[in-house]
Formats: sequence, C-alpha cells, structure tokens
Amino acid sequence: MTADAFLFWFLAITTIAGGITVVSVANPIYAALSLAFTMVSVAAVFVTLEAYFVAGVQLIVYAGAVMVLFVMVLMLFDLKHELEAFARGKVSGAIKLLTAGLLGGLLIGAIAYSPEGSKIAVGANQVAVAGDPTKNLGYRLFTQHIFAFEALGVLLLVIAVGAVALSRSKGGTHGQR
Amino acid sequence: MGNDIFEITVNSVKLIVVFLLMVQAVPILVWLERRGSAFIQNRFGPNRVGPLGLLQLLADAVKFITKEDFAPDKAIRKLFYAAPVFALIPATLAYAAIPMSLPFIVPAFEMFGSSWGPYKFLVQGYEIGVGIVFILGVSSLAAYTILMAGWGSGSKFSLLGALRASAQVISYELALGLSIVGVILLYGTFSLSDMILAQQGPLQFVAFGYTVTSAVSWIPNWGIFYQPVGFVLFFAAAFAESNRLPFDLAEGEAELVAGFHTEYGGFKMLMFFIGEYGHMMIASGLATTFFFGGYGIPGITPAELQQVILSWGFSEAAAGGLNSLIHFLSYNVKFAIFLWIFIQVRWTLPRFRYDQLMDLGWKTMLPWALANTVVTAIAIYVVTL
Amino acid sequence: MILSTVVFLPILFALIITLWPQKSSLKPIALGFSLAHFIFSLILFQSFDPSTAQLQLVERHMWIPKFGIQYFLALDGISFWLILLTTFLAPLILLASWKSIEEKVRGFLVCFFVLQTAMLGSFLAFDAILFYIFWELSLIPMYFIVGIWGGSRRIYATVKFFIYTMAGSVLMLVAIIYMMYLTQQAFGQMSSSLLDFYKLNIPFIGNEFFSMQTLLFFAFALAFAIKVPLFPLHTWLPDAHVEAPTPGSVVLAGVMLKMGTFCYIRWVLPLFPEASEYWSWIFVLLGVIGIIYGALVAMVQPDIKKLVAYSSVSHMGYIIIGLFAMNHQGLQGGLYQMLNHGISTGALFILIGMIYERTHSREISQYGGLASVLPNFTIFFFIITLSSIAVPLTNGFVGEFLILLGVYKYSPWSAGFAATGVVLGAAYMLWMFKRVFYGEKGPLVADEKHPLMDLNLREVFVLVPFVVMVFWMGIFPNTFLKFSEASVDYLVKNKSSYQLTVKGEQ
Amino acid sequence: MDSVSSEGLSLITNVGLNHYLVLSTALFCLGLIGVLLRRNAIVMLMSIELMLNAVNISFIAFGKYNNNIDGQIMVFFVMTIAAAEAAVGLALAVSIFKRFKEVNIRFFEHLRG
Amino acid sequence: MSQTALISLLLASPFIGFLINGFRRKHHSGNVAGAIASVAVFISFLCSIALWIELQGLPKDARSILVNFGSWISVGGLNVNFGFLVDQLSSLMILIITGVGFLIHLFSIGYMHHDPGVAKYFAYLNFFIFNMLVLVLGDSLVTLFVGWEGVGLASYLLIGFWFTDKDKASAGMKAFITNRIGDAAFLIGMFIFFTSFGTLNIQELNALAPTIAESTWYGIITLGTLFLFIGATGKSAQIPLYVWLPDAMAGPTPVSALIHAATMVTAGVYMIVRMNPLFLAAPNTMLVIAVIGALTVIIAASIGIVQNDIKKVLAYSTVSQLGYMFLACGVGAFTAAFFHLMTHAFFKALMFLGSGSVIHAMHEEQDIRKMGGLKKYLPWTHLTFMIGWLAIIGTPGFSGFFSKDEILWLSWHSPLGHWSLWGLGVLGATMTAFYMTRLMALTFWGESRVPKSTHPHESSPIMLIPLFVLAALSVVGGYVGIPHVIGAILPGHPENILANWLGPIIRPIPGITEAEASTEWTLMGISVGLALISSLTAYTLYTKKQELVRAMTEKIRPVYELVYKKYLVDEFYFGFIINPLVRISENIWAYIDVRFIDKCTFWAGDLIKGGGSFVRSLQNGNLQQYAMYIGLGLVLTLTFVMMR
Repeated sequence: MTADAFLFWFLAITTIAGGITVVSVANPIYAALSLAFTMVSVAAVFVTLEAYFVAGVQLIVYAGAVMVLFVMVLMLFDLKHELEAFARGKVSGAIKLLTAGLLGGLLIGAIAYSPEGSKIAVGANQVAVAGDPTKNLGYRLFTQHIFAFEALGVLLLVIAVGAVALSRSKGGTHGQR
Repeated sequence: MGNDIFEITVNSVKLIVVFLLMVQAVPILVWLERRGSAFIQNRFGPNRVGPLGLLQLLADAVKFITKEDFAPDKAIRKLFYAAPVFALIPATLAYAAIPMSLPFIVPAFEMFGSSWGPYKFLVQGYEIGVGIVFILGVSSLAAYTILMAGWGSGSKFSLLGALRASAQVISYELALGLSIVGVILLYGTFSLSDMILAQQGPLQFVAFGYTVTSAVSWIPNWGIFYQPVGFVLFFAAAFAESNRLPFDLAEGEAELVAGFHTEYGGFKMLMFFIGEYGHMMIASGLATTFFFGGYGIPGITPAELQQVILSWGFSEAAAGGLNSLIHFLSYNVKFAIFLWIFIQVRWTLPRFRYDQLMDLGWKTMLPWALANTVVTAIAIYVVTL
Repeated sequence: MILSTVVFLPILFALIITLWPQKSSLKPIALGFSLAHFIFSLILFQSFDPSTAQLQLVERHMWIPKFGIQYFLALDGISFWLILLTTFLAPLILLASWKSIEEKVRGFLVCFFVLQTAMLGSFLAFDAILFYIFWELSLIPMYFIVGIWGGSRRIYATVKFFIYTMAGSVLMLVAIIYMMYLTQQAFGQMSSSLLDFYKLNIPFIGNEFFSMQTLLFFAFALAFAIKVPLFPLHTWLPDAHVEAPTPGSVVLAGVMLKMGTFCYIRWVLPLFPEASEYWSWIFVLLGVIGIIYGALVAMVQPDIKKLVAYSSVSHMGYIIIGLFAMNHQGLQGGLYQMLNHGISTGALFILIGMIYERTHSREISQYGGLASVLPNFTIFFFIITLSSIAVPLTNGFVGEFLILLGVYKYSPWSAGFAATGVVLGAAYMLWMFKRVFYGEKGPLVADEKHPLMDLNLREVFVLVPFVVMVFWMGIFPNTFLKFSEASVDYLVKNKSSYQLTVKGEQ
Repeated sequence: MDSVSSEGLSLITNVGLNHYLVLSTALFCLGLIGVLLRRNAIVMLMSIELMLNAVNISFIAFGKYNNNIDGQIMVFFVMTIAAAEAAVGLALAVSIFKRFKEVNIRFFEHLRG
Repeated sequence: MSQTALISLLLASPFIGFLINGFRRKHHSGNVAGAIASVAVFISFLCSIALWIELQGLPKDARSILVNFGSWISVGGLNVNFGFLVDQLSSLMILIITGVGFLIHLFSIGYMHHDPGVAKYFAYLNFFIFNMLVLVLGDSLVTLFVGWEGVGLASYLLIGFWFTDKDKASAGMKAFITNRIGDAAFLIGMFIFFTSFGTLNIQELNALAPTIAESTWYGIITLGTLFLFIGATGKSAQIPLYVWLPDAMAGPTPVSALIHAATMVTAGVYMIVRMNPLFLAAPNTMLVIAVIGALTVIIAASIGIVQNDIKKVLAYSTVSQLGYMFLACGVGAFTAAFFHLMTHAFFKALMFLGSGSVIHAMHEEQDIRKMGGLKKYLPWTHLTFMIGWLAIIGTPGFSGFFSKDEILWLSWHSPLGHWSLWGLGVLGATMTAFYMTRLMALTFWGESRVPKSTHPHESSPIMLIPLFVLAALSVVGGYVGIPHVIGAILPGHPENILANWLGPIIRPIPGITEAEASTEWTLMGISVGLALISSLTAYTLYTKKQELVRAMTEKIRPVYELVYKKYLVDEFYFGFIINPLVRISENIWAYIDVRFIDKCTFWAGDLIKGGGSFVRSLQNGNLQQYAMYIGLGLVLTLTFVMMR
C-alpha cells in the first residue's frame, strides 16, 4: 500500500480517536487538549490533500489560537465538580444518539451510493492548478471573494468588540487609569 | 517522499541528525550563557569541571538524569509527564524546516551491483512549500506545553505562570506573524529556500522598470535593507515567543517561583530547557533566513564559490560538498551571533511589568507591524508599476 | 376617481389625525372630516344612473398581472345605498361618541376611519382579492375598537368576534383562489375579477353535496353567514355588541353586518345560481329559525344592549330569507331591510349609549319609569322602537312587508313562521319599553341626588337625522327602491346567466 | 495492489474522495453527538468546532478532487466564522460563569424570559 | 273646494293638531290643547260632511271619489298608492268617526282638564283620528293596514296613558301585542290575495271576487278571508282575541268611548263590510264568522252580567255587541252589520261618556257596588244614560232596536243563517237587557251606597253637551234603517235609507228570498218580549231583592266564580302560552346559546390551545433538544431526498 493510503488511514484514526475523546472524556480540559490534537491531525489531513497553506492556517488559527483560548478559559474556570460528562435523561440521550447515528448512516449511505464511487485515486482527474496554488488561492480570495472577505473582516471586528464588551469585568483589565 | 531505499535512509538519518544537532546545541548554549553572563557580570562562572568548565555540561547532564523523578501528588500525572515531551516537539519540527546550507548533490554511482541515480539532498530536515506558515503554526503549538505543564503540576504558581506565558505567546504571535508579512510580500513566497536564493548576490532591485544596483559590490542583497522595521519587530516578538528576558513573565522568579515549571526537576526540566533554547534557535535561524541571507555569504554567490573551489582542483562532487559545507559554516556564524544577542540581552535588560508587556504587544508592536505591512505593500505596488 | 376618493378619503383623514398636533381639537376635526366625506359621497347621486344594472364609475387597473388581480372598484344599484349609509352614519357616530370615548381619542379616530375605508372598499370592490383585502382589513380596526374601548369582558368578546369571522373568511379565501384557478382553466389567463367569475359556469350536480359549485357556494356562504350572522353562528354578535363601545356597536350593527348580507347578493347568488337555488331552503330555514330564535332570546335578555343585539339577529334573519326567496320583492325587501336595520338598530345602540352614559347600567331591571324623567329621550326611543317593530309609515314596515311578501311567494309556510316574528318583535320591544320607561321609577331612575338630564342639544342633533330617515324611508320608500330597482330586476330576470357589463364599454 | 486487488483491498488501498467524505461525516457525527449530549457549554462549543472541522475536510477534499481552489477559500471563511463563534461563545460562557459559577448548558435555560 | 283638497284637509287637520299638541305639549294649558284638537277634528267633520254632499251629487252607482296621493311602494308587480277612496260606506264611516270623535274631544276637555299630560292626551286623540281616517279611506289593503296598525298604536298609547301605573302600561302592551297577532294574520291574508290576484287594491279585489261561492276550506279566497278575519278578531275583540278589550278600560274613559266602543273596535267589521264580495265568495269563512260572532255575543254578555266595574260591564257589552255585528257579517247581512255599527257607536259612546261623567263625579270610583241612587245627584247624566240603556236593550223605537232586530231577523232568515244562530242572538239580547238593567239599577237607582266621603256632583256643561247630542243620535239614529216590515205599517212608508245608500257596494246575499211579514213580526216580538222580561227581573232583583241575588250567587258559587273570573281565559293564555313561551325562551338562551353553541366554540378553541401548549412544551430553552430537532429535520430531509 502506498504511503498516501497509509498516511490517510493513520490520520483518519488519529482524527477520529481525537474526536471520540473530545466527546466522551469527562474532564473538559482533556477534551480541549484532545480537540487540539484533532485539529493538528486535521491539519495533517489537509496536507495530504495538498492544501499546505490551509493546513498551516489551521495550525495557527485553530490549534494555535482558538484552542489555546479554550484551554485557558477552562483552566480559569474551577470545574472540579464537573464530573459527569453527559446530560441526564436516558431516553432523550438514546434519541439523540439515534439521531446522530441516523444522520451519519444517511450521509455515508449517500456517499457510498453517489455516482462516482470510491474509485477515484488521489490525483486522478486532477489538472495541475496554474502556478503556485497558494498564490492562486490568494488571487481568488482577493478578486472573486473579496466581498465575502471584507464582510468577514467587518464581522470579526464586531465580534472582537462584542467579545470584549461581554467579558470585561468592572473597570476593564487595567483597573482605573 | 523519496522513491529509493538509499534516499529514504539518507533522509531519515538526516532527520535524526538535525534533531540531534538541535539538542546537542543546547548544552553548548547553556555553557555559553553561563560563561557569557559571568563575563558580563564580571565574574567567573563554571570553570571547575574540565577546561573552561566545558565538562560542566556533562556533569549537569548526569545530574539531570540521575535526579529522582517525582511528581507532586496534586499533579495530574498524565499532563505532568506529557508536557515536557510535548515541549520538544514544536521546536524540533520548526527547526527542521529551516535550510541550513546549499543542497548537497550526490552524483550517480555504482553500489551492490546496481546503479544509483544522482541525488540532491537538502541540508535541512525537510522542505515545505509554505515553510513560514508551517513554522509559525508549529511553534504556536508551544502554548499547549506550557498550559499542560502549568495545569498538570497542580500548583498555583505553575498555573499562573502558564496562563501568563500562553497569553503572552498568543499575543506576540500576532506581532510576529505580521512582522514577517512584509518579508513575504517582498519575496513573494513562503518557501524559505526561495527567500535565501532571492537574497544572494549584491544589493539590487527593480524599481519602475530600472534595475538599481548598489555602487559597493560587496553589500549583500539582504532583507534587512528592505525590512528594517520588520526585523526589529520580528526579533522583539521572537524574544517574547521564547519567554526570555525581558519577556520572561512566565517565570518571574520574584513573583512566581519559576513559572510553569516550578514543580519540574531533573530530566523533565531539561526538556523544557531544550524546548526554550530550541525556540531561541528557531528565532535566530528565521532571523538569519529572512533578513540576513540565510547561509549566503556576502559578496560571493554559491555559483562563484563553486568556480573558486573547482579552480582549486577538486572533483565536481567534492566541490559541491565543500561548497555546501562552507555555506553551512557561514549560516552557523550568523546563527551564533543571533544566539549571542539573545543571551546578552537577557543579561542586560530588566523585566517588563505584565501590563507593560501586553501594552507593548498590542498597542505598540501590532500597530507598527500593521503599518509596516501596509507600507511595504504600497511600496512594492508602486515600485513594480 | 370618485369611488377611489370615496374609499380612501378616510385613510387620508386617519393619517392627518395621526399627525394632528394638539389633542384637544381632534374630535371636531374628525367630525368635520366625516361630514365632508358624507357630503362628498353625495356626489354619487348625480353621477349615478339608476336606470341601468350596469357597473358605473368603474375604475379598473391591472394590479398583479401575473395572477390577473386588478384594482377594480365599481358602483351599482346594489351597493349604492350601502355606501351612502356608511358615510351617513359616520358623522352621527362620531357625534354620538363625543362623550363616551374620552381616552385614547386619537387611536379611536384612526381605527374608525380605517374601518370606514375597509367597509366602503368591500362594498365597492369588484375584484375578489381586493375585496378580500378590504374584508379582512375591516376586522382589524373593529378588533381594536372593541378590544381597547370596550367593556369589562372585551377581550373575550374581541377574540370570539375575530376568530369567528376569521374562520369563515379563510374558507372564502380558499374558494376565491380556487375560482381564480378556474378562470385560468376557462380563459387561459388567471383573473380574480368578479366579472370573470360571473362568466364562469361552474358544474353543479343537484342533491350531491360534493359537487364543485355546491362546495364553493358553501365556502362563500359560510363566511358571509358568520358575518351576518346566521342562526347557529350568531353567538359572537351579542358579546361583541355588549362589550363594544357605543360607536363600535353602531358600526357593527349599522354597516358591518350588512357586509355579509350584501355579499350574498353580490357574490353568492349570481356566482352559484343553481346551488343557491337548490340549497336556498337551508338558508330560508335558518333565517326563519333565526328570526324566531332571536326574538325569543331577545325577549328574556336582562341587558338592553344584548336584547337589541339579539333583535338584530332576528332582523338579519329577515334579510336572509328575503334574499334567498330570490324574487323581486324578496331581494328589494332584503336590500331595504339592510338600510332599515342600519338606521334603526344603529339609532337604538346610540340611544342605549346615551342612557348608559347617564346611568352606567344596562340592566333592564334597574330601570323603570324613565318616561316621566326623560320625556324627549322617551319619544325618540319610542319612534325608533316603532321602526324596529315595523309599524307602517316607518322604514321597518316596508322592508318587512316586502320580505314577507317575497318569502310567501317562495314558500307560504316559511312566510307564516316568519310572520310570527312580527308578533314576537313587538312583544320583546314593547315589553322592554314597558319595563324601562313605564311603571314605577326604578332604583337607577329614582335616586334624587343625581337627577337624570334629558337630551342635550348634541344628542338631539344626533338623533334627529335618524328619526327623519325613519319616516322618510317609511313614507317615500320609492326614492330608495328605485336606485336598486334595475340591478335587482336584472338579477332576478337572468339569475343563471348573470353577466354584469361595465357602463359605456359594450 | 496491482493484480490481486480484491474490492475490499482496493477500498483500503486507493484512497479517494469518498474516504475523506466518510472521514468528515464521522467527525461531524461525533461533533453532533457532543453537541447533543454534553452538559458543559464549553465542551459543546468545542464539539461545534469539531463539526466545522469535519465540514472543512470535505470542503478541501471536494476542492482537491474537483480541482477547484474555492474549497480552500470556503475553509478560510469557515475558520473565520469558527474563530468568531468561539470568541463570542467563550465570552458568554465566561460572563455567565463569572455570574453564576455554572457552565451546565441546562442551567442556561434559566436565562430565557 | 276640490275633492282632493277636501280629503287632504280631512286627513291633515287631525294630523296637524297632533303635531301642534305633540310639539308644544309643554307650552299650553289643557283647554287650549283641547280647543286645538277639537277644532282639528271639527274641521275634518265638516270636510266629511262636504264629501258626503259631494257624493250625493254623484249618480247613484258611481258614488265614489278616489284620490291618489302618489305611489308609496312599487316593487316588481306590487304597486301600493297613497290612494284614498270615499264611497258610500267610507263616507258614512268618516262621518261617524269625526262626528263622534268631535263630541268625545269636547267631553275630554272637561274630563281631562286636571290632568297634567292633557296636551299629550289630545295629541294622541288626534293621532288616533288621523289613523282611523286612513284606515277607513285607504283604497288598498296596505293603506288600510297602515291605519289598522296606526289605530292600534294610538290605542296602545292611550291605554297606557297613565303609564306610571304598571297595570295600565301592561294593558296597553297587551292590547298592542294581541292586535299584532291579528295583524300578522292580516299580512298573511294580504300575501295570499296578492299572490293569487296580483293586487291589493280593495276595489280591484272586490271586482275580481268570483260570484260563484268557493266551497272548499283550503281555497285561496277562503284562506285569505279567514286570515283577514283573524286580523279582524284581533282588532274587534272577538273570540279568541277579545281579552285585551276589558283591560283596555285602563285608559281614560273618553278613550274607551271613542276607541274601544265607537270606532276602532269596529274596524274589523268595517273591513269585512268593505270587502263583502270576497267574503261572500267564501261561505265557509262566513260560517266561521257567524259562529264566532254568536259565541262572542253569549260569552261576553254572560261575563258582563257579573262584573262590578262599570267600565268593565260596558266593555263586555261592547264585545258582545261587536259579536252581533260579526254575526250579521257572517250571515251576509252587511248592511245590518254596518247599521248596528253606527247605532252602537252612538249609544255605546253615550254610555261610556255617561259612565265617564259618573266616574268623574265619584272621583275615579268605578265599582258599581259603591254607587246607587245617583239619579238625584246626576240627573242629566242619568237621563242620557237611560236613553242609551233603552237603546241597547232594544226598546222599540230606539236605534238599537232597529239594528239588532234586523240582525236577528237575518240570522234567522238568511240562507247563510240558521235558527240556532238566531237563538244565540236572542239569548244574547236577553242577557244584554239583564246586565244593562243591572247596571242602571246598581248605579242610578235603588238606595245609595255612596261612601260619605265622596260628594257626587253633576258634570260641567262641556261634558254634558256631548251626552245630549249622542242621546239624541241614539234615539233617532235608528230611523235611517227602518226595516220595511215596520216601514210598511208606518205612515209614508219610509224605506230603508241606509240599505239604499249602501246598496251599490254591498253584494246581495245569494239566494235570499222574500219573506212573509208574519214570521218577522213573531221573531221581533219574541226578542223584545224576552228582553223586557229579563230587564224587569233585573230591575226587581237589583233594586228590591238584593239578598235574593246574593242567595242565588251563593247557590251557584262555582259557576259564578268562573264567570266572574271571565272563564279564566286570561289565566289560560298566561298559563299555557305566554309564561311557557318566556320559560322556553330562557331555556333556549341558557342551553342552546350559552351551553351548546358557545361550548362548541370553546371546545374548538381548547383543542387548538392544547395543541399549542404541546408544541410550546417542545419549545423549552433546552438547547440540546433544539439541536436534536435540527438533526432530526436534517435526517428527514435527507431521507426524503434520497428516497426520491
């Protein structure tokens, strides 16, 4: 088997394992850490998909920033008493699991029965993207999707303000100046 | 990946070598630092064990290894033990992505009755197209180790230290990233080796269609001339990234006993050390690569040097080997200089207060970095009209 | 443009009133507006030609071409007097509610004017969708008028009123949409114009309930029956009337109920001739039941207003049987009775409102001997009572006489039963009159500390027009009948092939 | 994997689009389960991040196999949104926690009017 | 003066009087109001005389003046005009109305002068006169109906004139509603005629009326006439609708005289006479009318015997006299009916006014047991009253004699008549003589039982003059219709003026034969004799042998009670019709309206509410459940998509 296949299966296993841990482990800190782990492996998956830049961004943004934020917040909270992971209610829990299962089953079924089966090998029907993919990416981002890009910028600004406004305690972080 | 037993073996070996290179550099650095600080503070420092106290390193190593390996009972053992190990990973990964010399060409040759095609080995762990992004991403993972350590060792000082450290790391990552955006714009690539290539030869650039060349031929075409601000910002941010003075709020001995690794001792402690020094090295390596032409030698391009060596009468292959070796040395020289600067700064400057730190990061460096980026972009746009 | 002006002038007034700066002068302004509106509506007299059944003063513009929805207003003999009735009542109502509406005056006036527009529009609209919009619009202001300025159980009443009416009109909407679809089938282009609906001939299978025409017929008829209200669906009316403030009751009784009966002539009879022919017995039966039932129940009401409300159930029963007799006298009588009911019941509610303002009670048992205290009031009340129990030379007689005559032609027995309504009507009205105005002074009337004031000038001004109308309509009915004569004649003559044409475009 | 490649083996060996899609599905469902079942609001946020990542994977995979760069662009946007959502979610969680010392999602029900 | 002007003046002047008194009722005193009213009526009296003279000028068989004031209602085939017809019949009728009416107005001036609401009273009186004239003159059934209801309204107002007394008010209401029952029937009758004949014009109807009698019970004409007759029973107080008339005595006495004796109550008779061709065409109806009339005569008279209220006695006598008129109509003797109508108008008005003056003198005391021996206090009243008494008991030579006798004779002789009808008539006459004599005896004769507190005094001249005039009329009034048997023996053989006058518009009784005089004389003798005997008995009993009367009443106490309580008819009506109706109404309101229909509505509402609350329970801020719903929705959607 090729290195690609090997890599894929390896990463798949790590990813899923990380995901399972996130969902199942009781201590939120472990959940967060394993989520970070999942992120990293997802980034690796991106690499196998030859989306290097995105992989890097994934590392920086998700693994580097977002998850660290999570972990910090969790560490700030004193969640010692947070012992049971799941919501109470056996029936509703069962229903919820069932829902998720059904959804997954449906999706996988849809994939399995989709017209082009799993026959496409990596790199099949792939025409090399003209020039450096990253350049290409940036080019598309700033020409075709510029509006969405700007809109997201605005969104982020708003979010930043909102987050600060929400989380500031009296007098802000620096006390009275 | 390669497609050939020989190549694979060589590459794997190369990985290990690079790793060891980094790890083994640490004791030397430690020695250097201690001696250096002693020299700065006008005292002796380690000079008992061996000549110039060089064997002190071995002694330390022995001491570290033989120390009792314990964990405080409040600690969360998994994290407590995992943290130091993880501390190595980012540094290693990142360091391995920095090219340290010319590619090493091996011509075709016969062995075991079969012919082995010509090979080209890079003098670095591995080549990644988007090197900078990769390095930034990987090094940003360092925050976890800190947090894990802080949380895992279940002590207030550790936790506070960890929080401080990670907050600091995150906030300075921005400045760091933005400071090198200018460079990226300048060279129009993420790949480090391309950057190095672009920095070879004398200082010259194209403006409004005219090629401008410096009158003095030996002035290299280094990034520092284009991105002075970027360099300053990058370097400062790098200090913060690696939690060194004047940014070592994480382990402010005065406030927190020793920050996030208060509870650590022995080999685990050592690992943290390695991680930290690893960061230093990455920073130095990157600075070299971005702003000081990487392994390039001022005034002479690799090709010219090759000719020179050939003129000394070496074979093609040997010449190539020698050539890359020389460049490796030049790289290391620059590298060492930067490391020394790190050390000297540590023993020269006082420590920031935390809010000053944050203010510096968010209110000073970030704006400057942004401004730098914008100005660079405009300049490039205008110049390449 | 006349009709649009007539219809939308009140909206304009409503706007002006919303923006009017000082509160104090709101009522006079509104009164002036409504008077102006009434006077303007008198233009119809000289621009309307009673000699033809065709549509007049037509305004039709394509509104939503995709569905063939038009803005289509037109006037004909059937709607003529109802328009004038609406505009005629408005100033009187405002004048009557001078004292009874004290708080939230601005809102009340706005609601009132919007209501005016809605009612006029539903009388004049000749496009199904436009009509439906007006029809529904009329609910909302009424909802607020009752719900805000109403009595103690007003919320209950409003909700009941609203839901009842809504339930009916939803069915109607379905029917309308289906008929638009039918027009597309028939003419290739979807249209909601009533004229196109008339052109349709919808298949009808007698004695089979689920034939298309029957279903459509009932979908429409039910909506209108609730509005009328017809016997089993009438229970919202007493509550709404009792809880509504005086102007609300007057508008409700005076005009809104007419919307239902009017729409029977405008929509149901011409659109579904066979069905309405075939099922008319149900409506005549229900109408007769309504007459007797309403009268009987009215007889035992302890509350004057409720009594009048039930009496209007009875009167509307007359109108229904008149319409469904579907002959000349019946239809004319029905139309005429609409006006009568508007005048007499409206006046009754106004009178009750006046006495309520004085005593704040509507308990019949609390009154008695009022005649010796308020002679003028008594006289007015008595005249209106006479018109309500259809004494000759008052308006009521003409209507009831024609209706009963028509119904007798349709079926003698129903006429016979309906005629008992004449007796019962006299019974409950006069009994109430006796208990309220005759005999010894009741507790409310007797107390000497607050002697009841007789009518003041304003109230006389409110009531005199009603009395004049009562006698005019009783003595010179032809002046009114001749306007609707042509239309009714046309309707009776060719019921099954009812095709209205627009005047001047043959 | 050349001559004797049974169906199952080829399923394992030549990895294609569907593999990545299935992977993302699995990840997505895991995230969904997390959202549905966890009590801790912050963990729920994390699960949402998980789902977003799953979606990202399929984006990138599609982008690759349809040879279209826009998939990656979408991923950028998704990341941005995710970051934003995380920021706000955490801010909320922090402020609620500061106030009530509680991050159980069921507890948040008390915030409804 | 043109006929149109005459008729419009005739109608207008009372109406104007009504308006003046009505609007200025607060502003002038009783006498002024009375003067205005009386003048108004007097004017119309003059007009009616003028019209009568006009009619005289016309040829014998074309004596009719039709004035049309334009169309009232015209819808489709229906055309109703404000048309007023003056012919032989209506001319006489308006003469009676305005004449008697004028006298009664005069009387009222005296009678009501102390009443505060006198102006209103006169306004009502004028209003009544106006409506009565409309009723009489109306040329179509609808116009007639206008007057018909109008007089009912007027009587309602006048009966309830003293409305502060509950009983008086309810008496008025009773009168109106009872009339309404008749009116409803009247309407039905109109509809029947309109649908079959297509017109409601009386002349046209009479012209269209078939000459051949209709034999079936359900024929158009029979039904129509029957319904009209029911209307008449309502208006003219016949069985079964007579109950309102005795209560109507609650009104002021002149009102009783005018409305409930002279004019209004005779409207039914008038209507039947007016439409005699139609009625003649329906022998079954005629039979019914005759029987009802005869029965009414007996019943009312028998009740009258035991009443103690002077006005009640007169009221019942009125009912029974009306019975005579209907009997006459029933046997086809329309002329006789109208003749009796006229004479009765005279003497009954006279007696009512007399009783009025008695009551006036006794200070509103109406119980005859508290009277007696008033002859010496009220000589003039006594005199006039006695004339009326003589007239009503049918003393030969007085007006009542002629009219009643003709009725009796025709009820025997007419082919539509029957000896039993005659028998009842005679019995009635006997009773009439009895109770009238009793009334006289108890009121004027015998020893006085007047309480010491009251000092009876003779009334003022303005009240006496009408009495004299009416007395004179009730004496001479009979001579306009002398039966020819009597005429034959009288000098100059005066023929029956009235019969000749009315001849053209009264259809002769089909198949009536020339009778031999002997029978007529015998019958006449019998009736007069019986009347004489019974009146003598009554006189002796009630002046001399009071205790004997008491003994007899004690013997037949139950019967006496029954009769005294008017055969419990009112109680029957209340107990079996009115109260049940009210109770039923309450129940249907409570059960059908409130308990059933509303409950259904509420059920529907609750259903929806329940569904809503269920859905709301899904809406419980539980974020994870929401997420689950989203997931489920996704699952469903996907399933749908994939199933397709």
